[in-house]
Amino acid sequence: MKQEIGLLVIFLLVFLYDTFMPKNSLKALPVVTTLLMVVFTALGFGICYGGNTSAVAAFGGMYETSAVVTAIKNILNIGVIIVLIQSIRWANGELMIMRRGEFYELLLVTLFGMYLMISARHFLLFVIGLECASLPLAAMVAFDKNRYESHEAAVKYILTAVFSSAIFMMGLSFVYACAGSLYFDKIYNALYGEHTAMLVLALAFVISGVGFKLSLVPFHLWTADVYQGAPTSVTSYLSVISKGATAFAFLVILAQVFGSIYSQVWEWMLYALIILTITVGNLFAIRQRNMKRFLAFSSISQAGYIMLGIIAYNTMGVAAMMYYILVYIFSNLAAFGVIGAIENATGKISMDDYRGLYKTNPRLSFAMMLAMFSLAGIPPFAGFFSKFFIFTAAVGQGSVAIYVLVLIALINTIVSLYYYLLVVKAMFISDDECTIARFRSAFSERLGMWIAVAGIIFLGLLSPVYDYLLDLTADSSLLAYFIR
Amino acid sequence: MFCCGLYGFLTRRNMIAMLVSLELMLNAVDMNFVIFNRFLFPGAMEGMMFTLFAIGIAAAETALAIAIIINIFRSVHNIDVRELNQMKF
Amino acid sequence: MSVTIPILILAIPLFMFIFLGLCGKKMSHLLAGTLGTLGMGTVLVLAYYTAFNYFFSGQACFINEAGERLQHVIFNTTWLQFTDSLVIKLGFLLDPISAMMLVVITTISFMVHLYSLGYMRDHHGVFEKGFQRFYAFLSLFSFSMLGLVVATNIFQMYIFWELVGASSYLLIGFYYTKPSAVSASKKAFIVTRFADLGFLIGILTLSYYTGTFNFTDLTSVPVEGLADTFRVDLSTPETVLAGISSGAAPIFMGASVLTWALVLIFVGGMGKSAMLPLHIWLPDAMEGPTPVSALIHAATMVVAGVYLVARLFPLYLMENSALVIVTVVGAITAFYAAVVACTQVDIKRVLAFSTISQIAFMMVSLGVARPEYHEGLGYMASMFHLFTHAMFKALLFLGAGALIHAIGSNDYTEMHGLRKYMPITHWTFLIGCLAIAGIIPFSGFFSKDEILSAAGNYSVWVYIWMSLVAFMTAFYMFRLYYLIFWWKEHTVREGHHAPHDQPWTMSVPLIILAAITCVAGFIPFGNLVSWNGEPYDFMAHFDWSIATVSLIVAVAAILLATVMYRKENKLPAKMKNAMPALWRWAFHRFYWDELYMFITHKIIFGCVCRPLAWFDRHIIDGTMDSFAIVTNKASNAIKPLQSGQVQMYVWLYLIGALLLGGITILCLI
Amino acid sequence: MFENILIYFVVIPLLMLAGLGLCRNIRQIRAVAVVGSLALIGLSVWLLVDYLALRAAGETAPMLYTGSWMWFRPLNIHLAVGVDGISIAMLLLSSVIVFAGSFASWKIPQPKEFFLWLILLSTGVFGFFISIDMFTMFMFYEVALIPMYLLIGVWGSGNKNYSAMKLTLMLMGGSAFLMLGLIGIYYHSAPAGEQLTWNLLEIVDNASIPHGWQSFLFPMTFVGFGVLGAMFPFHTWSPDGHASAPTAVSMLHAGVLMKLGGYGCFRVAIYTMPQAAHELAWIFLILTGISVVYGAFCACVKTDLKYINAYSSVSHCGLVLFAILMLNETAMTGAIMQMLSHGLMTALFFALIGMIYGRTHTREITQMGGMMQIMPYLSVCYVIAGMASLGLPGLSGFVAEMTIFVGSFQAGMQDYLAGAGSLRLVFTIIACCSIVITAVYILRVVGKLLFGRVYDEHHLKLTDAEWWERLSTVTLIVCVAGIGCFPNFFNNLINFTFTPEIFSVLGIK
Repeated sequence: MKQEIGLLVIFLLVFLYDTFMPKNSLKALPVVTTLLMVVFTALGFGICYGGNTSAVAAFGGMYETSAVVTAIKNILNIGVIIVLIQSIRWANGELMIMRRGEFYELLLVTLFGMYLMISARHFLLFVIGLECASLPLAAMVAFDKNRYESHEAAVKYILTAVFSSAIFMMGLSFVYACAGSLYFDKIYNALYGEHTAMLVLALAFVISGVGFKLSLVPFHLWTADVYQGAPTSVTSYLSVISKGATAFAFLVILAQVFGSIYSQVWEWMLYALIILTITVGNLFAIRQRNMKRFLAFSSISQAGYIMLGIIAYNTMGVAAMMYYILVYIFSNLAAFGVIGAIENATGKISMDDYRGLYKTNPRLSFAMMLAMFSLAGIPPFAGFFSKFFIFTAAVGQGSVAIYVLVLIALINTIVSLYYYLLVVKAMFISDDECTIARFRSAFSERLGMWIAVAGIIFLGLLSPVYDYLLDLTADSSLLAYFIR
Repeated sequence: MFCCGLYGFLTRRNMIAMLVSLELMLNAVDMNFVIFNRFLFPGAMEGMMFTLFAIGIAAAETALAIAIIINIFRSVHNIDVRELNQMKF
Repeated sequence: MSVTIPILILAIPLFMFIFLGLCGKKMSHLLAGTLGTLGMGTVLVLAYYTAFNYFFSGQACFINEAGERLQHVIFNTTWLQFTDSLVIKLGFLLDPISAMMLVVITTISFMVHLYSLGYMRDHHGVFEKGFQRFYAFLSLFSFSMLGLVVATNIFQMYIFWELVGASSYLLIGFYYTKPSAVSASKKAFIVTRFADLGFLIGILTLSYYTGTFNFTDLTSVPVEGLADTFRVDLSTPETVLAGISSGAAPIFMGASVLTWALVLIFVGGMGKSAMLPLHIWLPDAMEGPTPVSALIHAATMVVAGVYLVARLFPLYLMENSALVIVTVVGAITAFYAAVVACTQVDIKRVLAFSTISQIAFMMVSLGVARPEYHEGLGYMASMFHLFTHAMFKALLFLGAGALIHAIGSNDYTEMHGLRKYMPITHWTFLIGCLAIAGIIPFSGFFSKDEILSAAGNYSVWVYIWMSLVAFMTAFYMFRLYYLIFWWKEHTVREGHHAPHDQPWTMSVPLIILAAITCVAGFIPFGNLVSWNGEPYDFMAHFDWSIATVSLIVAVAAILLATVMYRKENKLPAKMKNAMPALWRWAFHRFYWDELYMFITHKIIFGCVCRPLAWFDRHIIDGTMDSFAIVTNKASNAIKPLQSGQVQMYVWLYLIGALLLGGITILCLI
Repeated sequence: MFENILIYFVVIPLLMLAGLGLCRNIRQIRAVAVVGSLALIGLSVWLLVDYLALRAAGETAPMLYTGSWMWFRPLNIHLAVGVDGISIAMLLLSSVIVFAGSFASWKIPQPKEFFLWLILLSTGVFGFFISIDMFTMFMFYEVALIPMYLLIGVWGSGNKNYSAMKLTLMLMGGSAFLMLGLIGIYYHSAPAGEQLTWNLLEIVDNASIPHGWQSFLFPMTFVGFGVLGAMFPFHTWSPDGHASAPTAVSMLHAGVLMKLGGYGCFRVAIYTMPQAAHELAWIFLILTGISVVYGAFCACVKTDLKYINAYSSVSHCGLVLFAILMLNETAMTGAIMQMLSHGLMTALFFALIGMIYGRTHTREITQMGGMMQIMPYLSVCYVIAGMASLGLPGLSGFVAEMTIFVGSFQAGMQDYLAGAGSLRLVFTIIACCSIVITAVYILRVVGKLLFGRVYDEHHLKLTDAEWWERLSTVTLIVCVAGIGCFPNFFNNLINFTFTPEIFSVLGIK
């Protein structure tokens, strides 16, 4: 509960600051928020290492937190910090003067929603969290008032979001009909071993509802447009934080609610979804020229890889998934950092503009290349390790079908490598003159990039991170659900 | 009722109309909960509780959607959903 | 016997090669040449000493009480160890034939070194470009050849076999700016390489069964034919040997494995010794400088095949069919080469073909050698002929070199009637011709006569056939002789342009070799060399009837040649028109080269390589590329899904969800 | 950790990278490259000497200098190192070629980035050869692959984008199979209930991979490495890649990287899954046997020097895999020797081709001729390389090929006599035929390129090799001749008496 409260406190502080501080000091708002988040995250780590890792429940069992949950929340916090740092310059742009405060408040609200999603143990709380996490995002997507794409993206987002939440709640109602309760553990016990058509349909709806936020194929179609239309900072936030949070929440639901019908029912649903997601995401990513759209599709296929950690359905899988999320946050944010920096400086976001970038802006292109390699899973960068671990975890599930699945995923990594290399090629190899002049990006942007790049380089080589995550999952309450 | 909403949502070109049919769908969900609660599990009030919150959420969603639609109307003077296809492929 | 001398015999030429090869450019031509010659001279002395020591010192390690000459391994160091039993060693084996070959090689090589000092420069005494390189290569060749003959095991022989091939490649292609020379060297190398493939597989088979490479182990097998076939006990070399000697080896495609091994090894020999059908490289090899032809392509390297068969003779004795093949191949080649030699105009080619046919003589005599006939006279005869032939053929080649050097052309039509201008060359050349024609008392007479008598013992048909070849030999040699030195006078032969005899460096070798040719016949060769080391007096087997017959044959041939070619006349033209087809075929060497050209270029290159390359580029590579293409196509195909229409999205969303549920339901129910 | 000498094979390149970062001008960069590669050579030679001393002192462990440091505890991933004669041979090879390569790229544009990638690549190579933990092995393997893309893409020539992309993707495709194979091995690396491991030696000792799994995992692993070993039909990256790559990269790639494939096949696939190797060998024997003659035949008709050499590499590396699959001690020794020999001589080839190309600006043998008169030094080197490649005694090619042929012929005959089919015998003989075809294409090139008349008058103005080029070629030639003249030294270095017990399954040992 500590973290939620802390987050609310920050939210209030930001709100008050934004409301009552004189106009001239508002420029400091982004920095202030960032600092607050940093302090808060530090405290969060304090909780993690504070020894108090036992599960804590509240709201009569509707809410539960544990060491793992705290850890994932901290991971999200780190991501948020980087996003905030990167967005400082954008937030201080003249367009944003009026709405700067709202941006941060909405952002914090969504984060709060994600917290709830993650640690909800009752569907009511879960739904509230879900909506908290998705509705404000619609507003954030629409933030660029004078960009048409922004509006279009917002409309597409809000309509699909509401639709999916409707489907989701429909599924919930079926679940309710089958199980007679909305408490996770009660449902778990109620569903033990039964699979009626209604339940399966309910499950399909639920999965689709969450899959929408995770942008699993075929629930992904909003992703590309929204990512492209939204302001870059929002896009990066959308692509890493909400994805990460939802992935974990997804795991929690599947394990703690439907865990009892893993092998009969949802293993195969997930199997199909993973193959679809990875493949389709890659196939679309090949043909993108707009960098944000490109990353949208790459993030879709990444989501597919993340799902491997869930289908593995063992502690190693959870750890690998969390690790993957962490690494993915860093890699993707590095990429978005570069894109944002270039966009802020020149307003160019097409891959064709990146040709020969190395000649004009070697550092940026270097950071970009590291990000691409990390996303593609090239050693010695973190992405390699996360991919390797998640594959290992998946294979650990043992069935031959999983071997096939992993092989398909591996073959897809070749495709993904291809389009990541296309970016590298554009920046390093193509000889024609670069349209982007040499420029010096703002300190905040550089700071964000440095952090991200450092993460890319060191996360993999430093084993303790992964060890720690695996220890957490090993003694977490999730363990109970994995014994089949 | 849910299907009516579904149908409306998928066929109407006017966004407001789409919103209305979304409302239909959400309300169908609420009805579901209430009914299941009343007839299948009369003991507890969980379904009812859920419905209350769901109504609230639905309201919030509608408000937000309306706001955005107004925004887009401002910029393009048109709320035909089929026109919104600048970004594709 | 001490180890130092044998090591020096091998080391000096090798050192010369490296030394001249690396710093030849730095030093003057003459110095390099002299150094090379001196080095070879030293080797010559050492080799003579060794051979003398072996034959006449009578040490226990060389000859036992019974007077049998023994094989003595002077040193033998491991070079490469495959398995416990299969080890390549580099060593120095001394036995009658290797000692004899040492003498031959060093003699000829020294002569050639000396001769080249004069030959490799023009009339104004300016040395040819790459003179040092030439001597370096000569040293390399001498080294490899010596290593070959003293090989203690068959793999060492193979190693040096390859090395002589390479050095011959380098020497044939010495004038590397001349396309013909380049292609000739390429041809020589590839043809012999092809033969070596057979040799290699033969070695592999043989060594697999016998479990050893060593000649001493291989040839100390009791001599029985391979009767029946059963599995060999592969546990130890001894059992394997026992198995083989008792006729154990599975039949493979109708012939026993031993036969296969021996025939394959013989194929290697055919390649080097230019037996039909692998002879085509030798005539072209004449593109090299003439001393090289004398050394490599007349005296030493080309007889390596004969040497190889002689080396493994006891094994061949175990397998009659292999020997028969040797005989047949030899006989055919001898006849073929003799026929062709009658028609060539290029004097070096005539000599080349005569070399082929003479080597074929040696092969035949090996093939017909059996212990039961005159205690294996044929073996001794072929070694003897090898010796004498080396001498007089080197003599002929060096003489031809002198002529070419004087005239500047290989074509006898340029020469005619040179006897007055170049007396030394004339006389030495005549001696050579008499020797090869087999006129008593020149060395050729004795050796050839023994070959014929051995053949006669074996089968009368072989005897007749070979006598016919002998007849033609005498004929074409004297045809050549007359066409060069008599026939008609050339008009423009005055002043300092007139061809004249060569400097002493060239004359001396001619004279020495001529002297050897005159006396070599009287060496009691049988006492020195025999197939099983037991000395015997071959005069005991000397068959005067055969001798007289062959003598008559030779004289008849010479007379015929005299009639036809001594003075300019119409007879040759008449002969030519009498049988035009035969003449044309013979002149074009029965179109072997064209056949090979067809096989290599049309079939191998045209029908194998190009299609394969195409297949690789288009099929294999195409498949790999097609993966990428398919991926791109797929990405285009699913493009419409992302239509930008919200309602479309929602449709797909709904369908997806329903399908997900529906399919699962179907699967479960 | 740093008390283990092997670590320095990775540390030195990393230091070189750091030093490179500080470099200001090309002179310093060259200094870093030369000093570093010299240090590597010194290190490997020292290792060689020390290793032989230890063996002489009676060390019989399969691997020496073993060290193992926990990296990822949950997965029991270690940074485990250790070498035997084979890896030492490979380390020697790599260091020599890195040395020669850095001289061959003396005047490269953008030297800083170039050497950055080159050294990163060599880091991967060295790391691969010293590590005995499958995970680290695989990691270094991929580290070695990726720089290739940029090296070819940026400094390459011709159709470089295509080639670079193709090369990278195909090799990555191989490593995709490989990764699955390795993970599969990991999950069967220990008997049920015991701690799973990535450490090759432990896996070999446990020998617990079920038979069924072996026959699934062996092809995965073998193909995975085989792609890098240019095994037919996965070899097509090699001609294009080599043709487009800059000189030093071709040298390193053909000289060292392709050896990673053979080494991996041997060390991982055969070591851990001998039974499957024994049963499935025939499939890959056919493939590799094909690639031996196939590559040679293709090389006969190509006119681009680099293509010719690339195809000859296909043929020679095919011979390596072929010999490994013979599962016969002699043949395997030959395979390792062939790796050394091919590595050196093909590096020499590519160096020379690069130097000639740098002068004539064409690689078409139809547009060159009489180089012997123009640049005698390079031409002589080329002849030597050619002779080594067609297996002239006294140069490295001969000993390697002969060892392979003797070994595989033994294996084949044993099969044949035991009535176990004559496949191995037949393919041995087919492979033997390659020596003739090799002679054909080598002499064809030598004849067309070096001998004969000068094709183009402008070529007459060209100069012979500079000192750094001479240095780089001489180094390689000396090594080639060294192996060729004293093969037994290497034969003793690579001996299988110390291989793990599991090899008794194959009748080896």
